[in-house]
Amino acid sequence: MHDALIVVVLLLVAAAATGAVLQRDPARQAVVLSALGLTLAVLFTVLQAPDVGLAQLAVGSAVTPLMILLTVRKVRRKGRRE
Amino acid sequence: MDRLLPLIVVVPLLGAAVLVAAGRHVPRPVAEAVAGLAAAASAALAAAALAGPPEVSWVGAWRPQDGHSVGIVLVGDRIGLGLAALTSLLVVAVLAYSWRYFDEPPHGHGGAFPALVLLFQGGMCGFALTGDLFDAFVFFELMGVVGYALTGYRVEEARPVQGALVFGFVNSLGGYATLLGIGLLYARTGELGMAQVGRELDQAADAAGHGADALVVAAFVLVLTGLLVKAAAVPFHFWLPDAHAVAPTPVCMLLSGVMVEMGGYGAARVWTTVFGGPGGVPAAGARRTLLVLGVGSALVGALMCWQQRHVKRLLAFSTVAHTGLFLTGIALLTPHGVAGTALYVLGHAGAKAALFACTGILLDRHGSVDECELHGKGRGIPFTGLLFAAGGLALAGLPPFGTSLGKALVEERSPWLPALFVLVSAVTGGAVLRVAARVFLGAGQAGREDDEGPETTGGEEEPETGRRVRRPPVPMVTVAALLLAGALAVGTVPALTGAVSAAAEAFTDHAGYAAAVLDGRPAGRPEGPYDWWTWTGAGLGLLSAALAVALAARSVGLESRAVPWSAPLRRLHSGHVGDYVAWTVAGIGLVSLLALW
Amino acid sequence: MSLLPYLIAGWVFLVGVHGIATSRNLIHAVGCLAVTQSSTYVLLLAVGYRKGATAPVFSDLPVDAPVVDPVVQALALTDVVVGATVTALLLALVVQTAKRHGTVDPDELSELKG
Amino acid sequence: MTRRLRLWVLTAGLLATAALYVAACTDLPAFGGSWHPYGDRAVRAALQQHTANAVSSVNFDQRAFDTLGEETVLFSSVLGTVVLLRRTRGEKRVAPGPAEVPAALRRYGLLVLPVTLLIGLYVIAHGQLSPGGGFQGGVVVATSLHLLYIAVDYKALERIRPLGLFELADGTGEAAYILLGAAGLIAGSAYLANTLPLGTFNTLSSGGTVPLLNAAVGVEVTSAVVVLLAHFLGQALEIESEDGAKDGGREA
Repeated sequence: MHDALIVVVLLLVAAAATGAVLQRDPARQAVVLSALGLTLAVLFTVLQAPDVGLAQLAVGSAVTPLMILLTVRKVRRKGRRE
Repeated sequence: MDRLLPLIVVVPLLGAAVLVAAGRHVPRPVAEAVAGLAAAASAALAAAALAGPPEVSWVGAWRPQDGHSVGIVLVGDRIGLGLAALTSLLVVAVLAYSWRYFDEPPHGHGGAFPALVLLFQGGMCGFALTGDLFDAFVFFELMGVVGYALTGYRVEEARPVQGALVFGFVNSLGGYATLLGIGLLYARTGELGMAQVGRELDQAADAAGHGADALVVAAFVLVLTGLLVKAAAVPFHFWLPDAHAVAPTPVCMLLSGVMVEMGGYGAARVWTTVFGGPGGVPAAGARRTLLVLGVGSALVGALMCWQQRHVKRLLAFSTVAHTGLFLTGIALLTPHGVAGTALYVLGHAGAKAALFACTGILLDRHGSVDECELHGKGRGIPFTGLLFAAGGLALAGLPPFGTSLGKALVEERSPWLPALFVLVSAVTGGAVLRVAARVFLGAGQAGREDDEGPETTGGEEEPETGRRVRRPPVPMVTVAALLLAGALAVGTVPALTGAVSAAAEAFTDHAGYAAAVLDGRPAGRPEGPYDWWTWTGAGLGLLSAALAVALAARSVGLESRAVPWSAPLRRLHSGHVGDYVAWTVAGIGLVSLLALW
Repeated sequence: MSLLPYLIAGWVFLVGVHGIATSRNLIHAVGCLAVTQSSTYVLLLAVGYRKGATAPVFSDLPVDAPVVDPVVQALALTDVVVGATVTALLLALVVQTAKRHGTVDPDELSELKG
Repeated sequence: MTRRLRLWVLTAGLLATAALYVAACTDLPAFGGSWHPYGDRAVRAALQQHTANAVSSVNFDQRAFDTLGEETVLFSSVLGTVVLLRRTRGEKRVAPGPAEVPAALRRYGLLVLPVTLLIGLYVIAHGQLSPGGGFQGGVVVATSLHLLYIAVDYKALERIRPLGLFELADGTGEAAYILLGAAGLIAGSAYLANTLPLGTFNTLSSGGTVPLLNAAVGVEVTSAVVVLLAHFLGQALEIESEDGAKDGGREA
């Protein structure tokens, strides 16, 4: 049962990673990255690594996408005003 | 003394923390004095440790029991410690050079530049001293992160941000490959210390009755990838000229003088301690890998160096060429090869840093680092010109510079090596001498725009001193002169060669390293007889220097520096992140082929 | 099953590298670098996993309970921090690139070549 | 290099790397095996040091030097970001106006903020006992403060975020970690040695220097993330070029 769960979450991670690469629009990519962070956090929890899962949840699905979105906003704002 | 080894790493870090915490309230001269003190204290600690017997320091007092520990070890072997000392001394020189540098430090962060330099120092010293693979990765990343920030420091200009970005992508990617390799090694051996992993690999091979399997080879290739990116070996080298051409001059002195060499050191260290035993990769495969990449870098670097007009970029390509020679020396895998390379690195650090220092003076005086634009403009500063030419001769291998002695010790090991070493030294030294003749003597023609291929010009650069200087500032010239004097001392003090030769014996001893780290049997060796100058070595040095002068003299009169058949090679240096990343993975493939064959 | 986690780590690494090399937008490329790095967490934790064991936290466990390897978890934690910091610095450089070059398309950056 | 050539080089490299890696995987020990020599030693050492969370014991005691490096990487990248995202010549700060926030969102945000903050502080404080610690808690605390930006507006966030203070705390956290390490030297043992009394297993004060180093990391991470996000927010919301048309650059 546990093994099957691990397999499912692993496949989700691979899918999210592939999706994050294929999504070429950076703002949408940030959302997919956030989802990748979430699936990784679940994977780590399933692999009995709650410490890492917690860190991944805070960084991978919150701080990193937030920084990407702020960068997108800055770059777009500049582009609009030109 | 062994307990104090970690202080070499943490004293600069503490200095940086203090500078940031007090940043808003400390006047600039105080901040710069604090930075200088921290850097000098670390240099003094490294020198004191070098004076004592070789020791190891288990951080947190987690000493090994039955050859196993849960802690991290710092290893005070002569080569690593010597590299830490070189780094610290160079940082002191750089801080002196950049005294009152940059008129506009970031608002409210007057100490930001010296703080970053101290963090860079801490990262490099940590990398040189650690005996743990994962700890080495952490310090690798520290060097990287600080390196990107320092490279992009002049954000007002277009090029620095592009160069720093390329540097960041390629180096980070290399670092992650290294980490994957470390993960594979951990899965196989259940250890992270270099000595422990090496021992476990040997025991596993003993038990299985055969040598390296695919896992060990893959780990070797992946771990080496990050280190070769740092060492800028072809085809991992593309980031280096882009980063070095745009970084502030004092940062270039550190990047070219020691950081790139750290990559070569790391490769040699990992090879001898982890993969050098019966359980590691076959010596033939490893040797072939470093030799092919080393020779390739030397030739590509020299060819590209010759064709540059952007002086910093020219010096950057000469670093690629010389690092290629270092890798070739390491590939010999003998104490002689390592000793020669170590001396070569010492001499090169002094000469290359001095050359960048002189280029910085030109930049601050004329707002340009372009060979054609600067034609004849250096006539008023003959002493700087003299130093620049001396640096060129040192690169060309003129005895008795340390570069020449190191080159001589390596090339005597094989019949075909002298040809490569003489050629590369003559071309890179000749390119520098050509610039010296044109800029400081006004010789020949100014040269012209190049129609043969893409190129980077060096005009319209912002002086780093805020406004242009008329006379070269005394600290800058003094630092350049002292650095060259250091390069000269490396080749003329016999005691140094003796110490380096003994250190190289210990460095290449796979089992001896593990015994020193894990069983507490320091590999202190009496200094035996060692090689020094020979007539052949000095003669080959004179030959390459004479060839360099001849090349320079012949080319000052020519209009174009371009070598037409190399245009496709020049186009490959495109400044494109995607291209460089593609070459990096292709490099992983190439290294695996070479290691397996 | 016994190899799947390792292979997934490899897939994530390669797909991330492919993304960086073919990216037309530097912000997207930084995101792909973050993907590449997540492969290292997956590999490390997969290497340290032990079937039927629990997390290495002994607050409410008997001290002889089987637990998974805590060392790789410490390494992965360090790795997470390193990844976030590299992302931050590269994004800062992308912001400045957009200002100085007026574009974030790597194909249009042409200041350094030859 | 043309896109076509790049794709060829890339594909060749990826295929070779994949082949190498897959071959290595077949030699790896099977997933979930029970052979973890370093892990087993680390668990024994953690229990011997009265640290219930073995991961914290590895992070702040056995391999505390790694964590020093990691904190320094974070510290450096914050300093680097401050330098890279500084306001340059030809740029000015424009205060963004107050934002209209739906009342429901405001109530929700203001309710969640203190809860998240408390969770973060709890996670920091219990680092040696339960999953989490200075790093995870620090990120949560720093992120929770930014809920104020979502719930109210940027001005409100700026009021509770005196940057100078957070920069001071950033440097202080880093310095505290380094000096706590030196305490081991002064006590006559090695750098970063755990020389304090180990306390009673499974209590807040157990683990010797572990809770102290954990707290130093908590302070550093909280302030580092706050400063980091502040500079990205500043670029995205406040900093504009002075001529209003272009941001400095080559033309300026």
